[in-house]
Amino acid sequence: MNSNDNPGISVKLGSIRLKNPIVMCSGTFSSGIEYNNFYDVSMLGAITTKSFSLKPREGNKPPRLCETSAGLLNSIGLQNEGIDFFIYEHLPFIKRERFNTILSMLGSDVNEFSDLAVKVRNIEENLIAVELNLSCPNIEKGGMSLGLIPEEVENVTATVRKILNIPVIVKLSPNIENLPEITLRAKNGGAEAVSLINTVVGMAIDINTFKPKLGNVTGGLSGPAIKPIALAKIFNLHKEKILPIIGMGGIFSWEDAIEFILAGSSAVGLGTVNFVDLQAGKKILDGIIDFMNNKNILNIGDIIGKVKAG
Amino acid sequence: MNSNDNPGISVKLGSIRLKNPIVMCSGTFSSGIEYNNFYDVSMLGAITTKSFSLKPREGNKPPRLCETSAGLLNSIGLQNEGIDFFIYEHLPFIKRERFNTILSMLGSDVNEFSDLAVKVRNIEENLIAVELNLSCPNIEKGGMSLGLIPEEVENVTATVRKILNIPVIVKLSPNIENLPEITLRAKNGGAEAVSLINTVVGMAIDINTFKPKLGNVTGGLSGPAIKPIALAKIFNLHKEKILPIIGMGGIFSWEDAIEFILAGSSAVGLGTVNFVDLQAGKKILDGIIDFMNNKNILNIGDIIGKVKAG
Amino acid sequence: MKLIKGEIVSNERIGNNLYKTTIFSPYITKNAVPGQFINIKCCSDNTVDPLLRRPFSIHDVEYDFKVFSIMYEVKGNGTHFLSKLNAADVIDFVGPLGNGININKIENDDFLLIGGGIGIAPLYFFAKVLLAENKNVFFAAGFKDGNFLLFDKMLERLKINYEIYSENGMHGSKGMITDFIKKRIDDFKEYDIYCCGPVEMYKALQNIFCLKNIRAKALFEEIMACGIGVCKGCVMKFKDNQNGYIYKSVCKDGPLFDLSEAVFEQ
Amino acid sequence: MKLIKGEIVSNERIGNNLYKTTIFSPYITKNAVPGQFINIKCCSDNTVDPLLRRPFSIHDVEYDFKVFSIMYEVKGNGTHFLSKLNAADVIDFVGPLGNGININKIENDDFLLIGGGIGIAPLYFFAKVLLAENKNVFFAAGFKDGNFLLFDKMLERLKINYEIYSENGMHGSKGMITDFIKKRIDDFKEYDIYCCGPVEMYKALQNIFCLKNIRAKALFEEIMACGIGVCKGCVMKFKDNQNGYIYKSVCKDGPLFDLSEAVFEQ
Ligand SMILES: Cc1cc2nc3c(=O)[nH]c(=O)nc-3n(C[C@H](O)[C@H](O)[C@H](O)COP(=O)(O)OP(=O)(O)OC[C@H]3O[C@@H](n4cnc5c(N)ncnc54)[C@H](O)[C@@H]3O)c2cc1C
Ligand SMILES: Cc1cc2nc3c(=O)[nH]c(=O)nc-3n(C[C@H](O)[C@H](O)[C@H](O)COP(=O)(O)OP(=O)(O)OC[C@H]3O[C@@H](n4cnc5c(N)ncnc54)[C@H](O)[C@@H]3O)c2cc1C
Ligand SMILES: Cc1cc2nc3c(=O)[nH]c(=O)nc-3n(C[C@H](O)[C@H](O)[C@H](O)COP(=O)(O)O)c2cc1C
Ligand SMILES: Cc1cc2nc3c(=O)[nH]c(=O)nc-3n(C[C@H](O)[C@H](O)[C@H](O)COP(=O)(O)O)c2cc1C
Ligand code: FES
Ligand code: FES
Repeated sequence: MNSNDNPGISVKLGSIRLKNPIVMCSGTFSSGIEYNNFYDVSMLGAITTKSFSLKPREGNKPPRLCETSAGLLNSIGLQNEGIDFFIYEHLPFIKRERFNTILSMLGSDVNEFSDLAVKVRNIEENLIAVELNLSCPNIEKGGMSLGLIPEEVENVTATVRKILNIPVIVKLSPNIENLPEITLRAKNGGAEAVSLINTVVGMAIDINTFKPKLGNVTGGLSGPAIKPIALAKIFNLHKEKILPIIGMGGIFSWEDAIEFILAGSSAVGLGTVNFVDLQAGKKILDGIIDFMNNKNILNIGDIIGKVKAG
Repeated sequence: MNSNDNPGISVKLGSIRLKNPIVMCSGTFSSGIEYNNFYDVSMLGAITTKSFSLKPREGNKPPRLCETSAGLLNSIGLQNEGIDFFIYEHLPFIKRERFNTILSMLGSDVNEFSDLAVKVRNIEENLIAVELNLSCPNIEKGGMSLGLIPEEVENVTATVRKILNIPVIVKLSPNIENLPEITLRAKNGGAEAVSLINTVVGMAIDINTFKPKLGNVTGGLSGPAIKPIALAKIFNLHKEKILPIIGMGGIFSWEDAIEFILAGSSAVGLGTVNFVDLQAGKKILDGIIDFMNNKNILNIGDIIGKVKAG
Repeated sequence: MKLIKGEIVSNERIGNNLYKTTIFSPYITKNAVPGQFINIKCCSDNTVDPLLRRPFSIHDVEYDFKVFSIMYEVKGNGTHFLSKLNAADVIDFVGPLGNGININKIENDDFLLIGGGIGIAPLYFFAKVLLAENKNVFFAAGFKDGNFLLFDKMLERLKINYEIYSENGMHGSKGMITDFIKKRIDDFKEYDIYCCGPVEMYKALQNIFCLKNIRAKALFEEIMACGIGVCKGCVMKFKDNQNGYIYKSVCKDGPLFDLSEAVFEQ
Repeated sequence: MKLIKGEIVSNERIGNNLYKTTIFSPYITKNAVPGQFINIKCCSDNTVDPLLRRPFSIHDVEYDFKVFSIMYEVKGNGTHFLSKLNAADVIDFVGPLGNGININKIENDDFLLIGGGIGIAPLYFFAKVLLAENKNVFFAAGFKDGNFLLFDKMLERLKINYEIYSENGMHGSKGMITDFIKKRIDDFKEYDIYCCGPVEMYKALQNIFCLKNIRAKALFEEIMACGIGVCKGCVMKFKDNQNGYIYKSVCKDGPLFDLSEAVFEQ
C-alpha cells in the first residue's frame, strides 16, 4: 500500500513527474506544515502552496467564509505574508521534510510576476514546479482579470518561463467561456500543464441584516457543490488535447478522484476536503490504489480520460 | 394570509403584473395540472410551462437524471409533445382553473420561433406572457446556441414580439460571460424581463462502468448547489438596471426566495424544489408573507435589490 | 395520489441490509393497487442529503390495521436514513403512484409471479391481492444467496405454490430462476405473468418468452425526480410501431409495462 | 493537536435547546488549557450537511475520568446533529486548538470572569483551573432569561463568588451584567479579566474598560473552515501600531485576544 513502492501510481504532466496523482490545491493546505501534524504529507504527489505575491497582502474584509449547500464560499482575497516569508520561514521546513512543492505565484501584472520569478529562481531547485494563479475571483487587480485576456496569459507565462528552469503550470478559472483558447495561450507561453478549476463566483445574503454574508460581497464557491461543473469543464478541455490537466473542484473521496481522472485529469487536486478530513490526502491515495488493485489497473495513466463517452 | 387579499405582495416586471412573486420554472412543473392535486396552483404568481417546440421532440437518450451533492443533473433534452398538444390538451384545463400561465417557447432558429408565435397568437389571451428558452444546455441546435449570439437574441425576441401582443421574457444561461450584453439585446428586441439562471453545465461519471451517468454525457445542474452562483449572476445583472429579473436557481425555502429578491429578483422561480416538496409554491409564498409581516415590509417591491452591498 | 405524513408502526431488520418498514395510512391502504409505489423524503427537514425523494414499491397491505409496508435494501444515504427510523417517527411521502394492475380487468385464473432479489417486494402484494380474488398463483423467486430466507415463511403463510433458486444454493435449489422458467415454460403458457427483478433477469426472460410468443408484464426502475410524470426524467425506451421506439415515463406510464416492448441498450 | 475519534460518555439536555456532551479523551484532558476549542465533524460519514466542522470550546475537564465536555446551544444542522447523539456513539474531532491561557505564566491572584449567554461555557473551565491553582475567582454572568438556571449549582459546587443577571429577571437579578460591571468596576481594577459573550457585550465592555484603562482578554468567534490557521478564513480586525490594523486568525492567533485591540465595524 505504500505509494513509493508503486510505480503504477506515478504520473507525468509534460516534464513534471509526480510519484502519485494527489496534489494539494493552493490556499487550502498552506505549505503543508500544519497538516504534517496529521500525517506525513511528503507522501503526496505535490503540495501547491498558497498563492504568494511579491509583498504581503492583507486580504479582504471579513467575514470571509460562508457555508452553502454542499459548498463553501470564500473571499480570503489571497492574504499572504509575501514571497520572502515563504522563502525564509517555510522553505527550510519543506526542504528538511522533503515535501514535493509547487509554488503558487500571484502577481497583479506581468512585472510583478517577473519580479517574483527572479526571487523564486534562487530557490527553484527545491520546487517541482510553479503555478501561476491567473484565476482568483476574489481580487480586483491581477489574478482573475489577467486570466481573462488570452494575450496576457501567454505573456505572463512566457515571462516566468524564461526566468525559471522549472516547469510552469497555469491555474484556470471556470468563470470564463474560452478555456481552450486560454489553455492554448498558456501552452504557447511554455506552460506544461493547467490546473482547473478555481472557485466559481458566488454570493450569499443574510436576510436579517440585508448584508452580503461575505465582507467582499461576492466570493468563490468550492466543495462538492461544484464537482459536476468541474468535471464537465475538465472533460471538455481534455477533449481538445492541449495540455495535461490537474483536475480539482469538489473532490471529497477517492471515488470522486477516479471520476476526475476518467474525465481527463492527469492529477487530482484536493482543496476544501482538507478542512473536513484532515487526512484526506492519505485516504484518497489509499482509495485509488485499492481501486486499481481491485480493477486490475496496472498503471493509473491507463485510465486518464478514459470515460466512455460518445 | 391569502395572497389575493394582499396587494403588497404583487409585483410588476415591465408591463407584466403578477399577483405575487412566485413563478414556477419551466420544465419542472409541466403546465401545473399534476401539481393541482397537491394545492390550488392558481394561487401562484405564474406557472411557466415546460418548453414547447413546434413539433414534438423525443428528448435525449436515458439515463436523464443523476443526483449530485445538493444538486440534480438532468439531460431531458426538452422532450415535449409539441405546441398543439399544449393548446388542445392543457389549455382547456388551464382556462377552467384560471392558472396564470407563462408559455415557454423553444425553437431551433428564428423561423421556428416565428411559426410557434403564429400559433400562440390564437391563444395569447389566456397567457400572461411567453418566455423564450434561449438557454438550455441540453440540446445541440437552438436553445443554448441561439442564446450565445447577441444578434440572434435580439432578432428572435423582436420577431416574436412583433407577432404577439403579450409580453416577452427571455430565459438566460449562466454558462455565458456577457449577460449584460445579451440582456440589452433582449431589451432592444422588446423583451420586458429576463429569467435567470437556467441550469449550469455539469457531468458525472460511473466509476464502475466508466460511462457518464447521463446518456447525453453532460447535463444541466440545478438545485441548492447552484444557489450561490445564481445569486451572484442576478446581483451583478441587476446592478446594470437593464431589465427586471425573474431570479431562479436552487431556491428551496422562503429564506432563499428573500435572498433572491434582495439580490435583485422582481419575482422568484421555483424549479427543482417542486420535486422534493410538492407544495413548495404555497409554503414559500406563505413564508414570504410572514417575513414581510414580521419585518413590517408593506410592499415586496420595497426590498427588491436592496442588499446592502458597497 | 396525495402528499402524506405517515407514522411508522414498525421498522424491522429482516436480513443483511434488508429492512421492512410498516406505515399507518388509511389513504394508501384504501387506494393502492399492486405495482404502485410511494416516493419518500429520506432526510430530515432543512437538509438536502439526499436531495430527491426515493421511490419504493408497496410490498404489503394489511387492510384491517390500515397499515402498509415497504421492503428495501440499504444502498446509499436515502435507504440508510430509512433504516434508522423508529416506530412513531413520521415520514413524508407521496402516493400511491404509477399504474399498477387493475384488478377488475383481470380475467385469467392462473398467475405466475417471477421475482429476482428485492424484486419480490412488490410481487408479494400482487400475490396477496390475487389470492383474495381466488386466483391460482405460482411464485418463482431467484436470489444471490440466503439473505431472503424469511421469504419462504411469508409464502407459506399465503399457502401458494412456489419455487426458489439461489445462485450459491443457500436458499432453495442452486441455480438461476430463469433456468427454472425456461425448463418449465410450457406449464405456464396460459398464465398471466408478472416479473420484477434486475435488468439481466429481464433480458433472459425476454429471450425465453419471445421464442414461445408469451406475453408478460414487468415492473421497471429508473432514477426519478418528480415521480408524477412532470419532468420526463425517468424515461425508458420501448418499441413503438410508428417511430420504431418511444420514451415512456416509468413513474406515470409505468412502472408496469409489457416486458416484450422494453428496449435494453447493450 | 490531533485528529481524534472520541466516545461519547453522556449527552444531556440541560435547558431549552441547551446541551452538554461529555466525551472520553485522555489526549484532550491531558493537553487542553482554558480557552482552547475542538473542531467537530457534525454529520455522518459520506454526507456533507453540514459541510464544515463546527468549533466548540472546551467547557469542563474531569481529569480523574479522562473525560471533557462541551456545552452548546442548538442553532442549525451541526448542533442539531450533536444533540441527537447517544452515549457510546463516536465523534470525530480535532483538538485542542487555539491559544488559550498559559497557566504557568499567570501571576495575578484575582480573576474576574464575565460571561454572556453560552459564553459561560469556556469560562467555567477557566474558573475550575484557576481555583485548582488557588486563585480567587469572581464569576459575573448575564443571560436573556432563565435557560441557564442550572449554572448556579455548577458555580456553587465550585464554591466561588458570583453574580448573575438576566434581562427578564428570570435568573438572578434583573438587568444587564454589563451594568453591574460598570457599577462595580473599581472593585475589579487589579483583577485579571477574561470575557466571553456576544459582540454587543464586548462593545459595552470595551467602553467601560477603556475609560478606566483596564486591560481584559476576550474569547472571539468567527466562522471557521480549517481551524488550524491554514485558510485565513476566520480573521478578525485588530488594532496594530504599524498599519493601523491587522487581520488575525481566530483559530490560531486566538480565540483569546486583548479585548481593547478588537475593532468592531459598525
Ligand atoms: C418504482 C420503483 C420502485 C422501487 N421499489 C423498491 C423496493 O420496493 N425496494 C427497494 O429496495 N428498492 C426499490 N427501488 C429502488 C430504490 O428506489 C433505490 O434503491 C433507492 O432509491 C436508493 O436510494 P439510496 O439513497 O439509498 O441510494 P443512492 O445512493 O441514491 O443510490 C444507490 C444505488 O441505487 C441506484 N438508484 C438510486 N435511485 C434509484 C431509483 N430511483 N431507482 C433505481 N435505482 C436507483 C443508484 O444509481 C445507485 O447505484 C424502487 C425504484 C423504483 C423506481
Ligand atoms: C472558537 C469557537 C468556540 C465556540 N464555542 C462554542 C461553545 O462552547 N458553545 C456553543 O454553543 N457554541 C460555540 N461556538 C459557536 C458554534 O461553533 C456555532 O454555534 C455552531 O458552529 C453552529 O453550527 P450549526 O450547524 O448548528 O448552525 P449553522 O446553521 O451553521 O449556523 C447557525 C448560526 O450560527 C452561526 N455560526 C455558524 N458557525 C459559526 C462559528 N464557527 N462561529 C460562530 N457562529 C457561527 C451562523 O452564522 C448562524 O447564524 C464557538 C465558535 C467558535 C468559533
Ligand atoms: C479558502 C480557500 C482559499 C483558496 N486560496 C487559493 C489561492 O490562494 N490560490 C489559488 O490558486 N486557489 C485558491 N483556492 C482555490 C482552490 O485551490 C481550488 O481551486 C478550489 O477550491 C476548488 O477545489 P475544491 O472544491 O476541492 O476546494 C482557494 C480555495 C479556498 C476554499
Ligand atoms: C428536470 C428539469 C427540466 C427543465 N426543463 C426546462 C425547460 O424545458 N425549459 C427551461 O427554460 N428550463 C428548464 N429547466 C431549468 C429550470 O427552469 C430552472 O431554470 C433551473 O432548474 C434552475 O432552477 P432550480 O435550481 O430551482 O431548479 C429544467 C430544469 C430541470 C431540473
Ligand atoms: S420522475 Fe419525473 S416524469 Fe417520472
Ligand atoms: S479557520 Fe482557517 S485560518 Fe482559521
